[in-house]
Order: sequence, then C-alpha cells, then structure tokens
Amino acid sequence: MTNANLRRALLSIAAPILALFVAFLLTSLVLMALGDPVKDVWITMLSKPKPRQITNIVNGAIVLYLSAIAVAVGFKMNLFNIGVDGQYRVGSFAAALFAGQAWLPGVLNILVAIVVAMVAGGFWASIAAYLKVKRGVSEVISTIMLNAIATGVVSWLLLKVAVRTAGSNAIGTKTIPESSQLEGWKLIPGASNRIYSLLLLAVIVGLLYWFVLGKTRFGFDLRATGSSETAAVASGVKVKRMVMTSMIASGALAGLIGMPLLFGQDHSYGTTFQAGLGFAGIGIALLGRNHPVGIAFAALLWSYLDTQANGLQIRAGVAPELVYIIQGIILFAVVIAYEGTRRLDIRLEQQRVARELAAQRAAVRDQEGAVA
Amino acid sequence: MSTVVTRTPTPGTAPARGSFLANPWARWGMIILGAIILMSALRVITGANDLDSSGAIAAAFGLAVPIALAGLGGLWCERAGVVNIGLEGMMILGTWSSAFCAYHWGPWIGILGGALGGLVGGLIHAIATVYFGVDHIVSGVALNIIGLGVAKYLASRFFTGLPGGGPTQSPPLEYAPSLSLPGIGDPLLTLERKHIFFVSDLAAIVRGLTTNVSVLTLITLGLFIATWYVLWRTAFGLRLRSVGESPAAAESLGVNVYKYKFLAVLASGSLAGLGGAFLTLVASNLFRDGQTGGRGYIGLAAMIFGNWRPGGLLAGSALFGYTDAIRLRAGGQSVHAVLLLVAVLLLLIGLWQLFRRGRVVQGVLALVVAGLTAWWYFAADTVPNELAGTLPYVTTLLVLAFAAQRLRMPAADGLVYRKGEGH
Amino acid sequence: MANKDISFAVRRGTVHALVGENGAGKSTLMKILYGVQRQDEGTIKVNGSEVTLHSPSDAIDAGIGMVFQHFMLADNLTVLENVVLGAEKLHGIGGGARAEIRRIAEDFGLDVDPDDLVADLGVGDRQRVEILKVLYRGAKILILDEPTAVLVPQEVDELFDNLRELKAEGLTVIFISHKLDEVLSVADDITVIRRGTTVASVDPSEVNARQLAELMVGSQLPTPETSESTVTDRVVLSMRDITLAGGEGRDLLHDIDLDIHAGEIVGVAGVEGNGQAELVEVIMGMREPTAGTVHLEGTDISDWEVREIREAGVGYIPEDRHRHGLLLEAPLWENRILGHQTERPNVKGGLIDARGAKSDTERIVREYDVRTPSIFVTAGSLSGGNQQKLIVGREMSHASKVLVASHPTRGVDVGAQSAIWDLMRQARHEGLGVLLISADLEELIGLSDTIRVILRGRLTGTFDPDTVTSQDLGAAMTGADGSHGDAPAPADAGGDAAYPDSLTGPALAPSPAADDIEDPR
Amino acid sequence: ACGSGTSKESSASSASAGATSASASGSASESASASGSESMSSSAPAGNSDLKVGMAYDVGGRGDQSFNDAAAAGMDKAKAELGIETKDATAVNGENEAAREERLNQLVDAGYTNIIAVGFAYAASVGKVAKENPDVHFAIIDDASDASKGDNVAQLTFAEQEGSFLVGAAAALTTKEDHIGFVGGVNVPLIVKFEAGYEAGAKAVNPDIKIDSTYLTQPPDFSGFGDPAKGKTAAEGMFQGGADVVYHAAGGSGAGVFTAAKAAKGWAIGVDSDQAKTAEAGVQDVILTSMLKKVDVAVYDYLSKAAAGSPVSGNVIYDLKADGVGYSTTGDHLSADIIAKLDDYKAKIISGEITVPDTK
Ligand SMILES: Nc1ncnc2c1ncn2[C@@H]1O[C@H](COP(=O)(O)OP(=O)(O)OP(=O)(O)O)[C@@H](O)[C@H]1O
Ligand SMILES: Nc1ncnc2c1ncn2[C@@H]1O[C@H](COP(=O)(O)OP(=O)(O)OP(=O)(O)O)[C@@H](O)[C@H]1O
Ligand SMILES: [Mg+2]
Ligand SMILES: [Mg+2]
Repeated sequence: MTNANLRRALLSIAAPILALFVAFLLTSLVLMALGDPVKDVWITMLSKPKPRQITNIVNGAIVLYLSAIAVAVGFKMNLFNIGVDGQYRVGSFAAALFAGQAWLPGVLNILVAIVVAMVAGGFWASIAAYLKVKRGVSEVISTIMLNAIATGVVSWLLLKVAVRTAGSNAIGTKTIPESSQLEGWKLIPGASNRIYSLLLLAVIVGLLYWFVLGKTRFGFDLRATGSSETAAVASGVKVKRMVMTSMIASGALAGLIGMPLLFGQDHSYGTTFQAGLGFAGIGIALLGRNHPVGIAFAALLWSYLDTQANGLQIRAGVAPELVYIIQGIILFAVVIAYEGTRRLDIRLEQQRVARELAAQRAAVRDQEGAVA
Repeated sequence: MSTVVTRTPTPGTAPARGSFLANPWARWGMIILGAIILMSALRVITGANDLDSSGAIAAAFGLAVPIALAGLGGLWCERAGVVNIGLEGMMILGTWSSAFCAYHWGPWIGILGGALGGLVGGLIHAIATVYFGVDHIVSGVALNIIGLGVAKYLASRFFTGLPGGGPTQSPPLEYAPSLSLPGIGDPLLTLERKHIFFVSDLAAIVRGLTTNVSVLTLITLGLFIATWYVLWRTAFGLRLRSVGESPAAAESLGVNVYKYKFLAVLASGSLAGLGGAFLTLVASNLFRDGQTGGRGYIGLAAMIFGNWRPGGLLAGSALFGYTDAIRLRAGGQSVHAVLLLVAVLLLLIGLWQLFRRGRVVQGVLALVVAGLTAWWYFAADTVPNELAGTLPYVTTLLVLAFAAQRLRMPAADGLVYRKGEGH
Repeated sequence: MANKDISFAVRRGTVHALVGENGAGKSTLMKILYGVQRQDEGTIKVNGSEVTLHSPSDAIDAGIGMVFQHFMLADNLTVLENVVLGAEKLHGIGGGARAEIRRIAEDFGLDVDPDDLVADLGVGDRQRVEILKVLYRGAKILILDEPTAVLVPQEVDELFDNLRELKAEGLTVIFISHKLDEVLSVADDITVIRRGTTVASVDPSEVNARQLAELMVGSQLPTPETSESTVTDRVVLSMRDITLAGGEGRDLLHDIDLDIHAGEIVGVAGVEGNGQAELVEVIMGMREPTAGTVHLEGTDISDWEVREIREAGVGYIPEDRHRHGLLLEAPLWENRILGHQTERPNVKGGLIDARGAKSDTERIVREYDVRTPSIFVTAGSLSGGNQQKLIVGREMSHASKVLVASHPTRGVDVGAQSAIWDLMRQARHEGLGVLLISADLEELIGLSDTIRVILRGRLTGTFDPDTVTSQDLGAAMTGADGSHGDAPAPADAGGDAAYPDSLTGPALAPSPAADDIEDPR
Repeated sequence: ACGSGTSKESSASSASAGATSASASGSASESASASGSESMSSSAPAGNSDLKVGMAYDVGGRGDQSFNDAAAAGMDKAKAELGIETKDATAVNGENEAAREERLNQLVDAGYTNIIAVGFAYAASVGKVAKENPDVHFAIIDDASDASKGDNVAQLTFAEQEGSFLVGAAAALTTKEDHIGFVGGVNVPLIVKFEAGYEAGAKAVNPDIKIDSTYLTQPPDFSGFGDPAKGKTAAEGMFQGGADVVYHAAGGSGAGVFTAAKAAKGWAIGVDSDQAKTAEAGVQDVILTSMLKKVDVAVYDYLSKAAAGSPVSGNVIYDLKADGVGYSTTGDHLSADIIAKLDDYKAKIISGEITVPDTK
C-alpha cells in the first residue's frame, strides 16, 4: 500500500523533472544549431528573479491558475473547452461594465461584479453546452466559433459603451471607482509592485475545485462521467445535465480569469486587456494533470518562463518567443513522461495483484489439499 | 438461411428509390443549381450585387483553399484515427518554411518547402501520438505552441536584415503562378455586369472559377480528387481507413497499424503546411507573424462539418471562405443581405419543425429568431462591421446545429492504440 | 505466465477441439499460433517444417487463419472491405474481389452480400464474414476461438455444417469451446488445457462429457443443488404494454407484459439484439418507453430517472461490466460508491463519506470473497470474476427489491460462477425478485422459476424450466418453434440422461465476453 | 495563361532605399557607438553622447515595415549621428500590463537613460515606471493621456486625422468614379482617427462621394495588422464594387491592398511612411501618395534634444503645423493642380479654419 503510494509519488515527481531536463537539452540544441548564445539565454532564463519579478511571476500565475482550473473542470469530464478564451472575454467585459457604473459601494461592487463575470462566462459557455447536448455539435468546434463570435460581439458592445480619455488612443469601459480598486498586497519584501488581492480568489477557487470534485457527490458524478460515461449513465448520472452543468461551471470559472487583472491592474476593460489566456490554460491544466496543486506548480512554472523570457531580447539578443518553444517542449516531454510512468504503474500494479492472488490461491489449495 | 433477425436494410443503398437523385453527381448538381438560384434571387431582391460577383467567388476561393488544405490534412489524420488539433501549428510551420524556401529558390520550391515544414510538425505529432501513445489533443496543443514559437524564432533569426524582411515578416516573395482560361474572362464580365437574374450569376461564377486561378488552387483541387481516390479506391486507402475504424481488426489481418497511422499523420502535416504555403505565396506574397489567424482550427471545423469526407469538407470550406469573402469585400452590406436569407431559411425550418415534426419548442424558437432577423433586416440598412466579421463563424455554427446529428466520425478516432492491445 | 509446456499436434483435414476452463490459456495459445503474441520457448511446425511467427502476416503466409473470440470487424466498412483488407494483392479491392467472395460464399454455403455494411449484420452473419476472411486468404488451417458462444443452437448447426464442408475440402480446423456436447459432436480429436498446460489428448469416441469436464477442472465438479420454489404472489415489478419505438418504424420493444414476484427469478432468453438490452434500459430508466407503464411495488416508475429507480430498490448487474458497471481506473472503494452515490454508507448529505464507503467495501470484499490485495487497487487490475463479485456484492448491499441481472456470469470462471449463483439464490430466498437475462441457456434453465422468450422486441413464449430443453428454447428464440428435431444431440445422451441439463451448462458456462477482462487501456 | 508577381531582386534594391528599412542594424547594437561617430554629421548637436536609449516596441517590433519600423528608423538615425547606445525590446502577443512594465523595468535595470515606448498600449506602464524612476527619461508615442503623464515623460502624438484629411482630399480629387475606399487593420480608435480624417477630407472635396470602409479584425484579434490575404480581399471587393482609390491603415495587411490595386489598375494610398519607396517594387507605381506619420522624425527630435542635454517632457504634438504628418509625392502621380488644392487645405487646417474630426 504505502509502497505503491511511494512509488507513485516518486514517479510523478520524476516525470516533470525529466521533462524539464529534456526541454533544457532540446532547446540548447536548437540554439546551438542556429548559432545563438546558449549561455546567455540560460543565464537570462535561470537568473534569480528580483523581488519585482517574483511579484510578476506570482501575479501571472494567479491568472493562469484560474484559467487552467476553468479548463480542468471540463477535462475532468472529457469536455474539451477551447472556449475559455471567449468566455473570459465576455465575463471580463460584463464585470467591467457593471463595476464601472459604481451602483454599489466598494467591496460589494467587487463581489457583485465577480458574480456578473461568472454569469456572463457561464452564459457564453452554455451556448456550446446547449449545442452539444441538444444538437450533438462537438464542443471543440462550437467553442472555436464562439471565441471568434465573442470577439466580434464584445468589440461591438465596447464601441457602444466606451469612454474616451483625453489624449489616449485606447478605449475602455468606464474606470471602476477607486473604492472598488484593489491595491494589492506587499507580500514580497523589496518589491515595489504588489501581489493581486485576488490571489485570494485563486486560492478559494483551488480549494473549491479540490473540495467539490474530490469530496462531494456532484464531484463524484462528474469524475465518473469523465472516466466512463457509460458507467456513469448506468449509475444514475444524467449525463446531459452533467455536460450542461460542468460546461457552464467551466465557463463561470473562466469568467473569473479577468478579475485579478480588472480589479488589481487595469481597472477597466479595453483594447489592451490581456487576451489568449484560455489557450495557455489548456497547456497548464495538462501539465498539472488537472490536479489543483499540480496546476498551481504548472502555472508558476509557466509564469516564471514568461517573465524570465521578457529579458531575453535585452540580455541575450534572442527573440522572446523562444519561450514558446521551451514551453511546448516541456509540455511534450511531460506528457510523454507521464504516459510512460502511467503505463509502468499499471503494469506493476497488475503484476502485483496477480502475484498476491496467486499466493492466496496457492495457500487455499494447500489447505484444501491438507483437508482432503 | 439467415435466421438472425437483427438485419435491417442499409440506409441509403436502396437503388430503387429516385433513380436520378440516387446518383451522387446528380444530387450535387441539383444542390449547386438550387444554391445559385437562391443566391441570384437574394441578389435581385436585396440589390447586394457583390453577393455572387466573380470577384466574390474568386475571393471565396482564395480564403477557402487554405482552410480546405488544413481540413484535408485533418481528414487524412482522423481517417487513420488520430485527432489533429495541431493543424494550426503545422500550418504556421508551413508558412515560415515556404517563405524561406521561396525567398531562396523561388515559388515552386516554396510550395514544396511549405509541405516540408508541415511535415516536420506532422512528424512530431506522429511520434508523440503513435509511438509514445500521448493523448492526441495534448500533443496537438503542444504542437500549436511550438509551431508559433519556432516560426517566430526562425523568422527573427533568418528574415531580420534581409531587404524588406524583419523579425515578424519575410522579404516580399514571388507569387506562385496563376492561370486563366483565355478568351472568356471579358465576355463573362460584360454579362455579369448586366445583373440579369441567374444568367449574370452563372457568368460570374464561371468567371470566378476560370480567371486568375493560382496553380496552388489547382493543385489543391487535384489533391482533393487524389485523396478521394486514394482513400476510397486503393488498397492503401482501405488499410488507412481500417486503421481509423478498427485498428484491432486491421492488425489481426496483418496491417501494420503504426505504419499507416504514421503515414497518415505525415500526410496530414504536409497538407496543412501546403495550406501555409498558400497563405505566403498566393493569398499574399510574404510570411507574416500571425498570418494563419486560426485557419487551422477552422479547417478542423470544416472537416467535421464535411463529415470526414472530401466533398463535404470542400463544401464546408467553401461556405466559410464565401461568408468571409463577402463580409470582407462589401462589409456590412452583403451581410445585411444574408440576414434576409437567414430569416427566410429559419422561417422554413420553423414551419417544418412545427407542422411536419410537431416540435413546438424548436419550431417556435426558430420562428421567433426568424422574426427578429427579419426585423433587423428591415430596420437597418447595414450590419455593423464588428458583427459582420462574425458571419463565417455564426453560419458554421448554425449549419452545424442543424446538421451535426448526422455526422459520424471514424469509430476509433482519437483513441490511443497500442500494438497487440486489441486482442 | 499464461502458457507453459504446451504440446499438441493436429492432423490435416480434421476438426481438432481445444477445451479448458476460463483463463486456462486457450486464447493465449491460439494468439501465439497466429503471431499476435510470441512464445518465450518452444517451436511451431506447420506441415512438418518449423515456422517463426512474428506477426499475423507470417501466420497468414503459413496458411493459418484465425477467427477471434471477439469479432475483429470494422463496423463502418462493408463486408467486401473487411474481407479484402490486408489481402488486397490477391484480387484487388473491386469487382474481382467481389466475384471471388461470391464464389467462396457459394462453395462453402456462407451466405452474405459483399456490399452490406457490417454494422447492419447480425452475429451469425458476422461470423460468416469472419470465416470468409480466413478462406479468402486461402488458409489451410482455421482457428475458431469459441465460435458458438453467441449463436443459438440452429446457427450452431449451420456452423457445424460449414465446418464439415471445410473439412471435406481438406482444410484443418482448430476449434475452441466450453460446450462439451458440441465438442463431442463435431471434433475428431480433443486436447484439454488446464492452467496453461496440456493435460490430456483424447478421442471423442472414448470419453463422455463428465470425464472431459473433470479433466478440464482437475477435480470433482460442483453440483448445483436443486432448491425448492420460493416464489410468492406479491408482484414487485410489473410491466404493462411497454412499447419502445425505434428508428425506422420498427418497435424495439412491443407490448411487453411482464410480472416479477418477490422471491422469483424470471429468466429471459433470446438471441442477442432482440430487445433484451432495451428491456433492461427501460426498467432502469435509461430510456423512457414510448407507451406503457412500469410499476415497482405498485408505484408507477415509468418516467423516473435512473437514480430514483435505483434509490427505490432496483439493483443492476450490467451486461458489460467494463462499460457499465465499473470505473476501471478508480480504486475499489470508489467503485463501491458507483450507482449508489446518494445512499448510505457512501454519502452523508451532499458529501462523499469516504470512511463509510471504505469500511463497507472491506465488508463486501470479505463477504463476497473478492480476491484482492486491498480495496485501494484499481478495479481494472482485478480479474473478471472478482470484478463481477464486487458488483454483485455492491448491488446486494442496498436492500434491493428487484435485481436486474444481465449475463451475470459471463466470462467468469467456475468458482466465481457458482458463488454468484449461490448469492442469487440466497437473495431470492430472502424475497428478492430477479430478472435474469443470459445467453447461456443452461444457466437460465438452472436458475429461473419462469423463462420468457424475447423475439424481435416481443415476449413470445413462456416456459417452465423444469420441462423445457435448450433445443425448445433455441427454436422459440429464432421463431422456428417445433423444428428442434435436428439439434445436436449429446454423444452420450443415453449414458447420462440428466447430465446435459443439470450440469454441463451451468458448470462450464460460455464466456463470450471473456476477453473483455484484459483492460484495453 | 500568365504569371503575376515580382522578382525578389528588384524588391531588394528598392527596399534598401526605404526610410523605414530594417537594414541598418540587427539587434546587436552595442558596438554601434564607434560607427556612429564615424558617420556623425556636422549638424549633430553632440558628438559622442553618453545617452543609452532603450526602445520598447509594440507587437511586431523592428522590421514590421510599418509603425514600429518608423520609430526604429528614428533611433537608428540618432544612433548614427549622435553616437548613442541603443537597445531593442519587443512586446509579445497577448501580454498584459505587468509584462509591459517589466520590459520597461528591465531596460531601467540595464542602465538605459532614455526609454522610448512605442504605442499607446504602454501608456499606463510608462506612467508607473516613470514615477518610480525619476532619473530616467521616458517617451511614449501615440499617447497623451494622464496615465502616462510625468515630469520625465515626453508624450509624442500625431494628428493622424489631419494627414489623412489631405490624402482623403487627394483621393477624392483623383477618383473618376466618385467612389473611394478605406481599409483599416484593426478596429481601434487610433485607426478610426485615420478613417475619420480621410472621410472628412474626401467629403470636403465632394460631399456626395461614396466611401467604402472596412476593418479586417476586431480587437483583441490584432491579426488584421498582419494578414495581407485579408487586406487583398477587402480591397478587391472595393475595387470591383466600383471604387478606384483605396487608402489603408492596416500595417502589414497593406501589402495586400497594393496587390489588389495593381490587379484592378486602381490607386492605393499608403500610410505611415512613404510606401511608394518602401513597398515592394512591383506595386510601388500604384501608390498614389502616402499619409506620412513621421514617427522617425519625432523619435529623432526627442533624442537629439536629450543628447543636447535638454530632454523634453509633456505632450509634443506632431501635426500639420509641426510637419509631423503630411503626404508624399513620390512617383509624381499627383498633378500640380491637385497639389495646389491640397496645400490650400493644409493651410486652412494649420490656420484652424478647418478642424478635422478624429472620431466618427
Ligand atoms: N504473458 C502473460 N503472463 C501471465 N499471464 C498472462 C499472460 N498473457 C495472458 N495471461 C493471462 O493468462 C490467462 C489465460 O488467458 P486466455 O485468454 O488464453 O484464456 P482462455 O483459455 O482463452 O479463457 P476464456 O475461456 O475465458 O477465453 C488470463 O488470465 C490472462 O490474463
Ligand atoms: N500480460 C499479463 N501479465 C501479467 N499478468 C496478467 C497479464 N494479463 C493479465 N494478467 C493478470 O491475470 C489475472 C487474470 O486476468 P483476467 O482478467 O484476464 O483473468 P480471467 O482468467 O479471464 O478472469 P476470470 O477467471 O475471473 O474470468 C489478473 O490478475 C491480471 O492482472
Ligand atoms: Mg478469461
Ligand atoms: Mg479465450
């Protein structure tokens, strides 16, 4: 028992370490082949981050974490929600619009705006869910389409409601009132910038994800559906409703992605609001094996690479997009390593069961033989 | 002798019924004819002349071909049971390598180079999914990330400093050659400009299809025919498809499952790469960062839309390319005209649902949406640009919503297969 | 190790039978012969010359063809495509191949249309396609792994006619079966395998079924005790006029009337695909009937959801335990929860009660003799029989009123099988009503209080298990009632008259789904 | 059957002459101060300045043949003439505010004394980093909002609408069909400014003129600045719909607009730099004129003042009056008559008689 657990723990730590090493090796080879400064690249990528950069890494990870959790909810049920990107765009826009009106005071405004974001994101996801459940449209396609449609619709609405600031070429929704802006926490000593207050949101979401999926009936049903839809149906899970629920939950969580950015940094939704987080979330969820803690590590790693890559051009003269190559290789290497260790694990487990059973059987036969 | 009672007649194979329409060529012919008549009616009613102008048709082609090529890549892959969400990444690799090759050795080598670049992507996907048994979607996602990074990195490495090039774009390239059917372009244009019901429309379409057609477009058409032939008429294709339907059965008959999956994914990569080459050598004459703009994903959608068949895929990409073309060309005006079409179609669907199928909710819903669309059509005289841009996506989604239930993917699509596990 | 020290020889132009209990290693041996697996030691000789078989292609080249226990067909390809696949060089994939298939079909009396889609074929036809595949490749040695498991007696006859025809043409057939009467009627030689080794080679004219069975199991056979009826007159489940409309105008179920009393086991016999699955799905609430009602102890449950029905006391042993009964990658204790996610001791309120579920799983493992090192191993690592016992234990743990059991002993070995029967009898004794669906006629006859026959979605006949024979049932199942004179007779019917009904079947039940046990992942 | 396209030799020779060419230097610029002093012109205010200039580009960066390249050209010129040290840093697609801040901070950390942020996306980050580093001088292009304001920040903005007004008038004076077009890359307010000025200019000449207008993509999908295929399709639609002059403000997608103009035998109007010189050779002759947005001049001005020891701060507006925007006459496609009329409009705008709208 403990033996097997230990083995599993070792294997699941070995896999990512191996993957990081492979990524390091392959990237170095690429750099070397093209005559780029391998040493400078790694000095830049692996240099100890300054306090300011640590803050950035954590902040980046918060947002990526939310995105990956949103994706993971779908994955747990074998739903491939590529639409997180569109869902958080719709959610962020709606929340910014609402919070900007300042109908409610301070923190209440934030809380309700967060709910608004979840509702909007969930609504956008529900279109894909409805099409899947009622019309059999694969969520892969419908969410791709809905991402593009979200872009158009949000742009259109943004132009309708946008406020222009004098002298600025950017447009955005009305800035949220100061009383509802979150200044952030000075958690990293020596850093001038602050950690998003909504780190709290990521923590809560992570805990909820762990609790709901692992400890509740609903979570059990959801996981059961993910690991065998047919068995889930036979056990009384209403799969269609489950698809609806989890897709909408995924969308609602996606709605949260923009919240730390909105309340902690941008204070309005506009043309410079960060896009593309949904796709990063897919990679991170896969890297973290859909596990709340694994995803946290994966998000930190991803954000670390993103942040460190920022200086690549300045310090090593290499295009910062090199980081995509590193991230992609890590992803490949990790999943290959996971797959390998998973197989090994299954094989070892089967052998063990067979061995112990054979021993049991032999014991029984001996007894019977003795009686006869 | 058969005492087994579960035999049901094969749907669609009854040769007695409607002998004319049973012929697929005739059926497609009728569908196309119907579509032309519908479009010309719409054009005449709404006055949106660009709806089926020769330019719109040609532009639709230009926008459809890369999608079709990506989709064809997806088709090869998925027919062999490997899901390929990495088409976008392979396409991106194709754009860079075709530009690189075309810059150094001219457009023909550029075309080849595009295919090669995609092939490299296919190779990675094949090794990961077929050999290592990695989940197909994970591998595809990783490939998209890598493709993006590699192209950008290589571009800044190899195009910076070249005249007219930079880290995000290649120097200008020579266009791939294009062909016209001589002597008919101008008379057809005259006919088209007269705006006569049906006649002008037909002239426009013929002109769009015969004037200034890129060789790569012709190659693409050839590849579609070749794909159909190879996959459905040769032993190689039979084996490839069997691997996507039931790898265990194929293996039990001595088919090397890995080999066929591997080859299919490689073919898939080169086709997607060719789609990238089309973007750099036909649709424009340079490589630009971000040039693919999600066309790989759209290709995948078009393939599913086309029920994993070349004909259907072609129809899907044409629909997408066409809607994209008309909204790019005449902006809100053509899209506005399409509103009327949508309203009428929804009206028909709603009535059909209500009276023939007895589905009250769906029927009423369709009618309500039809009413709203019609109201929009009459209340405004154009569609805002931001919304017009969503036309291709909305159309695809709508069509899928009405047709998706009849789609059937290869039975073992997306399942990881290990040698000897199926027995 | 699945096989060790196996040796046997097959004469040309004969039917050679291979018998052995579940998991004895028969399929493994045949897979070695067909090049799917490789032997660690030993040699294979064909026509006197030694061959090495690395892959099925090698075996095919050596003139060996195999029909797997589980059909190896691509449903969405046509018969023609399935047949020519891998052997396209012979006659192409077009007209030539079609003509050749027609010719072979004619010669051997295998009646199938090359242009049919396999998805539309029934089991008998599929089997003929499988044989066609082998013949098309010009195989001289045919291996048939449990070809009769899914066939009704009449189809078995047809198959045997085909085999005799093949034999007459000079082909060699290796034939695997658990059904000893069949083996004795068709085989020229018999080899018995036990726990991976050959224990005997016998001449069918010199042994009877009981001797053969004891050779297989290696000890005295358990005899199922005949128990007196426990049927009460309290109806626990009743179906009235149940109709379920299918796609193309044909009803999947039509006007089904069925009552199950407390303490009664109602058996349903039928060829696969005649509505058994749908019947179960209607009772369990997975499908809503188009017309008619289902009552559970007087309450109308026709439009209830699966979960409500299960909570109301309907237990369910699904036909395919891997697809419908278990989460293969989840530990046993989580599988304990499956299907009873709302009931004690698995949950408290909306939360999973892991401690309660685990201790109850321990109890099931103990009481139902589930052989496992712990309750934390994944369900997929248990053997099929133990998986099944876990499911039975789980379904019996919730004070059920009705148990719907589909093929409860399919692919399960002798020990586990009799354990499961005992459990069912005991539950019946305690007032449970059981709907038993099985392809194993002997099991049905041995366990049921009443047998109903289902044919094309209708309940067409009612039989008393004390008087009915499997031939009668077979005839009723195919709609050819009264024409059961030509069923294969046990070779030693005179010697031990009571034997076929009471013993062979239940003791050595067919296991068409046996290979399911190996986890495909 | 005929082939179309251009050979790479001719495009190569032409592009190297372009003001916005990327050929001056790659990214390794540390050694440049020596060569800078060699080519130092006599008019340079300082010989071997100890300015260290870091430039943070928008997505696309140096070599985008467009706006970023113009800024780079200004810096390169300053480098050559003033002997300053320079550094490039480019934004990555889909980054957030923190990443932009980080980029500026990295440049500060690396000891750069003057940091130029290219593009309005940097507004907030420049404001913030400038406050934290009062000793470093900043400049931001295309933003004059409070967000980026600071004692050590120069806000360099352009009156794109005024330049666009003039090319709009030129288009209206050139068209034979009274039908012209506008292709915007991405639907953002900055590009709308171009469209608004263009429309106003055209309508000033002919109030009944028909103007087609389209945007290739909507934010945050910025691929509209880099998708020549879409630019070509959009412009083709306009030409075939009867327009004969099309103005683009679509960055890299503009290449497609030129191709379409060439095929339709119509006119195209370039943007930002004099594209009749910088576009590929085959299409240079279809470029009627270009709306010049002299980012290079602004950058050079800023740097030369800084090198002279008097760094500017506050909003510097490059409008017609300051000659920060304008139109080009390369290729002599505009008749003297038209030029006279344009100069007339120019005078009126400078005098304030005409106010050009910057929104629609
Ligand atoms: N390489 C191996 N090492 C150990 N055990 C194995 C190996 N391969 C298979 N087995 C196991 O050996 C047993 C023999 O399986 P096989 O399928 O040959 O049985 P069978 O006689 O065909 O049974 P059935 O009647 O159920 O079809 C199974 O328990 C199988 O899981
Ligand atoms: N390749 C293998 N190597 C080692 N052990 C194996 C292998 N395949 C199966 N086993 C083990 O053999 C045992 C029986 O497997 P399987 O489920 O095939 O048995 P079975 O004999 O069909 O079961 P049952 O007797 O209940 O029908 C299991 O414990 C399994 O872990
Ligand atoms: Mg077995
Ligand atoms: Mg077997």
